[in-house]
Amino acid sequence: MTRFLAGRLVRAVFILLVITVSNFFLIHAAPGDPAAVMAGESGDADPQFLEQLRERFGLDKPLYVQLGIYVSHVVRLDLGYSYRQQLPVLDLILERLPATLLLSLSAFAVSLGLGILAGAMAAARQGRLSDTLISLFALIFYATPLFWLALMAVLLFSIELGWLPGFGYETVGAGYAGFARALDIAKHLVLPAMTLGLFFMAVYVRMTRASMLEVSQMDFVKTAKAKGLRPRVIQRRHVLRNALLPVVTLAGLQAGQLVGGAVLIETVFAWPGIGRLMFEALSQRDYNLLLGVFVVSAAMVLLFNLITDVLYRFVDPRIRVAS
Amino acid sequence: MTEFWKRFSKHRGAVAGLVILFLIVLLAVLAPFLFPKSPWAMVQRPFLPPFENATYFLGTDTMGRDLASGLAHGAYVSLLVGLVSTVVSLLIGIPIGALAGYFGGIVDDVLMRFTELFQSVPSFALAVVLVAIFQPSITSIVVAIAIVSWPPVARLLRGEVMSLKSRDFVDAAVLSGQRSFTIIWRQILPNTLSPIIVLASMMVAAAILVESALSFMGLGDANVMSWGYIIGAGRTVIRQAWWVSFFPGVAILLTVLALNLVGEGLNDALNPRLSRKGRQA
Amino acid sequence: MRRLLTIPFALALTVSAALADPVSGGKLDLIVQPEPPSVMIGITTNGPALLVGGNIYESLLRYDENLKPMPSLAKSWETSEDGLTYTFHLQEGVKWHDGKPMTSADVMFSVEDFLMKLQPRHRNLMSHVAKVVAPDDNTVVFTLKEPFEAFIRGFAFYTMPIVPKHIYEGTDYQTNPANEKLIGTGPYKFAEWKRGSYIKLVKNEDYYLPGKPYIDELYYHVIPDGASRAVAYETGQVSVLPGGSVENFDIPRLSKLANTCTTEKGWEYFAPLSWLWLNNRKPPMDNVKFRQAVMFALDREFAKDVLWNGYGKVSTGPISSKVPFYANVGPSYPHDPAKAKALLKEMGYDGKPLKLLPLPYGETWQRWAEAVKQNLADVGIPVEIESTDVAGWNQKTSQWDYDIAFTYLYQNGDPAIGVDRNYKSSQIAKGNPFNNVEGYSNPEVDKLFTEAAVAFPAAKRQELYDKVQAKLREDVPVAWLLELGFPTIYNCNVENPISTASGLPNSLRDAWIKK
Amino acid sequence: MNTIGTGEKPVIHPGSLKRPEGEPIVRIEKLSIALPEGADRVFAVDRLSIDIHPGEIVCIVGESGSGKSMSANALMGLLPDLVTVAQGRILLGGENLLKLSANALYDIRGRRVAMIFQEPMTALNPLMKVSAQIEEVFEAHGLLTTRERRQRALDLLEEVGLPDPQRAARSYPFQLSGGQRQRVMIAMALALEPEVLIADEPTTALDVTTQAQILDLIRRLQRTHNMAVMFITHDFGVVAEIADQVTVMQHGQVVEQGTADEVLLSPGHSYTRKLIAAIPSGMANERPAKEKNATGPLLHVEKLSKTYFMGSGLFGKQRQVHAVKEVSFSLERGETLGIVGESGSGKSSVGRCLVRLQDPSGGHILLDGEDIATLKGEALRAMRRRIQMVFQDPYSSLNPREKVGRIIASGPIAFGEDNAAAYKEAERLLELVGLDARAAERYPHEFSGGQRQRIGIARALALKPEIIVADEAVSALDVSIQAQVLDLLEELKRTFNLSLVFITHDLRVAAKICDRVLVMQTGEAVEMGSARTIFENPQHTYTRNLIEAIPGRAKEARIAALASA
Repeated sequence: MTRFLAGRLVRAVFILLVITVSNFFLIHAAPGDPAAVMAGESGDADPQFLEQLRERFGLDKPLYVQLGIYVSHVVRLDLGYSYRQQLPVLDLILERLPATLLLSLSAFAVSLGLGILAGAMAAARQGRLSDTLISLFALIFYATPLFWLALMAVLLFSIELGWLPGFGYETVGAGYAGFARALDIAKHLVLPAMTLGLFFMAVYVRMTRASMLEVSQMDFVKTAKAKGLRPRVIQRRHVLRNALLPVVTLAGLQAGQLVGGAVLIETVFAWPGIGRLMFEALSQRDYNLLLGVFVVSAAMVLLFNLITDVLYRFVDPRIRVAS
Repeated sequence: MTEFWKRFSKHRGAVAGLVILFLIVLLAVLAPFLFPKSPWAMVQRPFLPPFENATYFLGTDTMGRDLASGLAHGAYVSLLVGLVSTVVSLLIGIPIGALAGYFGGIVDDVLMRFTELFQSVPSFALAVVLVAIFQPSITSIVVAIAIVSWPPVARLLRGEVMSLKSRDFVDAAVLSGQRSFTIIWRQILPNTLSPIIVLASMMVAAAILVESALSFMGLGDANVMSWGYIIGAGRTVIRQAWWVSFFPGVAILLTVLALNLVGEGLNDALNPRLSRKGRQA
Repeated sequence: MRRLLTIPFALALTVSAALADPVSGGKLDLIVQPEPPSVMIGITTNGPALLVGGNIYESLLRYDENLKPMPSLAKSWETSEDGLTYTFHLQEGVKWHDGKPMTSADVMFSVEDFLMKLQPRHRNLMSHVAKVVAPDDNTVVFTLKEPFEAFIRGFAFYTMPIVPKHIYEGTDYQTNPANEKLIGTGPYKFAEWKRGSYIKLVKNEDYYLPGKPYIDELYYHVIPDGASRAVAYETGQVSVLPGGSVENFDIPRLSKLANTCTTEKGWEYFAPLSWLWLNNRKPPMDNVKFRQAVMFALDREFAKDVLWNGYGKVSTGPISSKVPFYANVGPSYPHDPAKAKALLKEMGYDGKPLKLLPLPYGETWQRWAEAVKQNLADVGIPVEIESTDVAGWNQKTSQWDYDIAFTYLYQNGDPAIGVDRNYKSSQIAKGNPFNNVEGYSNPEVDKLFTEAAVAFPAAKRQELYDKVQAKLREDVPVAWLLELGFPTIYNCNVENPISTASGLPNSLRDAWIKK
Repeated sequence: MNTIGTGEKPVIHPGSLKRPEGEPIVRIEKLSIALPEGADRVFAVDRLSIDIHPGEIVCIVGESGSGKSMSANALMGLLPDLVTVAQGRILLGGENLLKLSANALYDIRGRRVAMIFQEPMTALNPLMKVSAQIEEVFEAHGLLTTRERRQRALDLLEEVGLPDPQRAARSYPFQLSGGQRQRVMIAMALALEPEVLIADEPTTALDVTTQAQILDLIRRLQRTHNMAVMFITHDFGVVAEIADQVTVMQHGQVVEQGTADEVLLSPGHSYTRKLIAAIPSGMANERPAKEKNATGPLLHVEKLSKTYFMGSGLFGKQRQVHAVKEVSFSLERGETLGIVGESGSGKSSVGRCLVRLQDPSGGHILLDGEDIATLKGEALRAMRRRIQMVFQDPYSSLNPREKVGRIIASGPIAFGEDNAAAYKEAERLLELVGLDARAAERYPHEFSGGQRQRIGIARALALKPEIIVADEAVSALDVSIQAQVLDLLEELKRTFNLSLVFITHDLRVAAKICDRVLVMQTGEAVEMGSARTIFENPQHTYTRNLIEAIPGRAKEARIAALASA
């Protein structure tokens, strides 16, 4: 296990480094620079002002020097300063990271949990009405644009019914603490996590269902039947556990999409996470911040991959014992 | 082929999907004849609700543009974006996956690390950045979608090729003196066709969704009328004029649904044994 | 005529404020959009920064809706007969938020050192100043090189915010930690900034005006999505929507909600004016007939009514009607496609497609670009919209890489401060999207603007500005669109939210919440 | 397809009617099982009647598609979806199983009727420990406490002869060998001492020596527990080894029923006779030794080694597996050399090294004196046409997307032959291997397994090779087809003066067609000699074990004697 984790770590570091360098060039290929954006926003600028800004940001140096400086900082875990906000990038990201982690982890948990549950239910009732309904809803959620669903959810649950807050991370200025605050955040979390989760849930429902139907054709299921086990036990103990393996693999592969989807959801629900930070940094050409967000979100994807890998090893003894 | 149709038509959803898809394609193709005026033309008062005016039966948008016309012309663009970006990502993903799967070893290692790189960056975020950097246009959108969606193709291909490579008929081809390129091209790729077709149909659907999401973020091409654009433009007035984003939303939903249903049908018809692989893996 | 009309409004404002007795207490939730990089308005002067920072920092003067100066940190002031000497007497007992007293030394430091280093606009203003002295702790005297009538309108909270000398002197202003823990003299103190969520200000208990401010806490919420901002107001989570914080299409609906007040006031000092940059360097935009044809082709009434919901006003020329020295002289350009076509035919326009760069500031601007595209297409000018983001827009306009581009700029209280920069040939310089970006060059206009700026007294200036306005309207260097209206939408329980020509940003000093 | 070609009546021997006293524990009466619409016939099983008495092993024999497994599944109540019982009764101790409720069936399964399957690799849940899977049987029927269940599982594992029951109990299935897994399956089946055990081809997937052990075990347990056993198999050797009663099935119908001796020694139905005749006798015929070529042997293999490196990658620990260890042999022109061994003996690795689908790790392969072990690139490609291969699996060895003509012609085309000529040659070859020339225009899936194997042979011949390596070329075929394909190979070999390397696990097959035999065990050549010497006078213990393990040898000898008489 240690060897496995160490291997993963080295690989992750390598991937992160390559991402850093390639994105560095990508971002610098964009038209406009942070100085121009800041000058533009000030509503007034002269060449002296722009020069001051560029010099301060180190943008007057040749690109390869900038890259060298950046990479040498990154390997020391220093993501640099945000040009615009004049704060260390790491601080800015860490301030936003819990929100994003909370959102994407709960969406991940919701989608995986409910997806597997509904998928298993559908598979167990194959061909019956409940199966058809579950499959149909899964297909519809799968085909619905995320942001559209988000808008509709706000319209319905927040505006029409007033059940849940439609935006934000917590009630500002309410002065909640401890459990009350947790409850408040949880309420705010419901809509974004559900909307983000529904799409992926649809994916997992379909996957679980298909996988379970496939597994139930396998020999060992017949063995279980021959033992005289009841269908419920067979489904749970033999079919489901084996059917989960491909679902977990898929979940790992979709981590990238999940974190990406968070950008969209964060925008609609005003969720103060790194997805929004990225979008803002992008439009402000805040190179350091944008790169930082990229590195951190890539790290998050790798983290999700790792979680699913560990999960996989936990479920599948063939891999666990063999190493 | 008849066998194929028999199996395909057993999947009732797939047949329904095919019909819907056919109608949408028809709409896209006939758009210039059904709605000869530019979809951008301001033809009526803004916010004309649907079903009030026979000519503009779906109503008008914020600026009095005919929604039905926009929908028809948008069908063409949305389908085109979906199709072209899928083709492009197949063109990237297939060679990479095939080479990695066939040659294995260091080639596989290098290509798969490369693929992993793209999968480690949140895909939608990467698409947003790419479009923003190369400035929003149909081309940049298509390229961005292709760039973020080829890794699953490569992974699928690699897996398929790896399993096909261990099949005896590939060994037989080696023994009969065929060269690697011929073997990949003649023996292996034709056998990966079914899963590729299935994946492609779902990728077109996914691409349409990504395009609409990009438009939602304000990163659409401002010169073409696509469904994503109409929703993006209509979302600010969703409270006053629900229909502006409702109809294109339904159009996307139906198209994506249809494509997925067709994909499932194809899956059942083309590879009854291989079926039930990950959809987007 | 204009002045006569506006006086009763000013009276009404004061009267309504006086009618009910202000009460203290309560919390006010507003929107700030987009989230500013910083609210230290001595360094960052974009709109959102001002909205928040204007409550923390003050300048010497405030301006009423006719841009008449009112006391702020200066309780009184005198101007010499020759228009060369301005003497300001500071309020007494003003304390910085850290408890240190505010004196003329702070004003001197801000004017001569801090702002000179950081603010191009301030550098421009100070180019008219020969010297500044502080004879005592409570007096500051500016001496000008030559008369500059606009000078008295250059003391707004954001053009000349007074910053604490004891904190900034001898440090790197840009990286001073106080930029995060702001110390001003304003009615509200900085309390907390949760990035991505909100900025919180609290009442300055030691404010030099007894009893003021009235409200205990201000929350400026960051909500990136326009629709969500509208929802926030509807659900009562915020009670003030500053101008521009919701999409225009939402305004009619929101303003009809119960207990909702709407006002267009508070933008008189900024006087935002929108126009299309027409790149005068390139054909066919180098042809005055083409530019006139564009003016005739544009349906600006439609834009005002449909895209801006009737708010704002169709612009007649280079100077906004809210700004002093405005005059409606010279040719006017109603929507007349036939005339536009005729002009195009006359000049022999070849139908070459042009690129249109929209302003990447949200849906309204995008829609407007589409409408303009349609307007131009109707008279036979094919246009392709070039999408871009803020950085790309800045890059393209400031590098003159465009055919037609949208913009809007503040006029900052005086043509000599916020108008002539866009037309004088001396202002043609790459790298700045706010100067003479269109590349218009006319010695006659140059001369008129230069003279008008330093002419004395005001009547003399008016004469010169009349001439230059007529000339520009004939030449159409840019295609003026609308004087933009950014209505503020607020819960009617909030009393007196707007008390100056700069509205909410300057400041919520006099606002209070009805119990 | 639904009728038996001959229209011959089934043969019911008296032994099947005259049975031990007492009621049968299982009585199947006129059972018909209907296939879903669109299948190749209406009934999978057509009016099957069988009695099984306690303490009796009843074998149901048949080739693939005979309906034998379906009968077993029906008894267990585990018919696949869409397959239904059309008529008949299945009585267990007098109670009709087909009329029972689902709940009653759960009670019966595992407790009164237990089952073991063909594929021990897939019949156990890969994610559960062995012990838990056995304990589950008790749990399913609500018996014993958790502790007792664990103890019983251990006892059972010991009873079925697992060497280290403690360890086996803690293991996951993938940690056990095939034979061990089948023992676990048997332990599981025996857990509740059922009255009836259904064994569905339980030894087919096992090596011959393991098979002998498992057959022994089943027999022993059956006796000690006095169980009734329904044993499904395709292998008459196994039948001879284990059966008391035999039922032969073809296309869902019973063609012959009787005691083992009756059916084996005096088969009455032509189909049975054909099946028995098709079994390779296991007696090697004396063949004249091939004359040595003056220029030396055609192929000379010297100290051939193959080592695999497992678990590579950047961080994994590398593990070496020596699949082939310094094996040497030679092959004369026109000779057939058998390489015989169980799974893991390295026989297939030798074959793949010979045709250079794998690179040998050491040693030399001299083809007409030229070392082809290290050839690369174009030289290797040029050599390929001299050694061709026939593969085991007729389903995976033909590209499903290519027409048969193209499959055969693509070799010559790759070597530069003109397309038209290559296709023409392909048609000729198809006729040569006993297919219609028009087969060239069809796709592989339109052919049966035996026909596909013929296509594979035609493909190998297309390049006019000197040597053909046949890797388990008949193992996947039914026994009657097997014989035909072996005959074809023999004939072609003579026609083209080919040399054949025949790799097989089946000693009887080797005996039938090989001149000389090389016996391999765990990568090493343990014995080599003429086929006859090896069979009649094996020197190495392992060879002896192999030969002794051949099921039904004793009886076969008698059958063979009777057949030749």
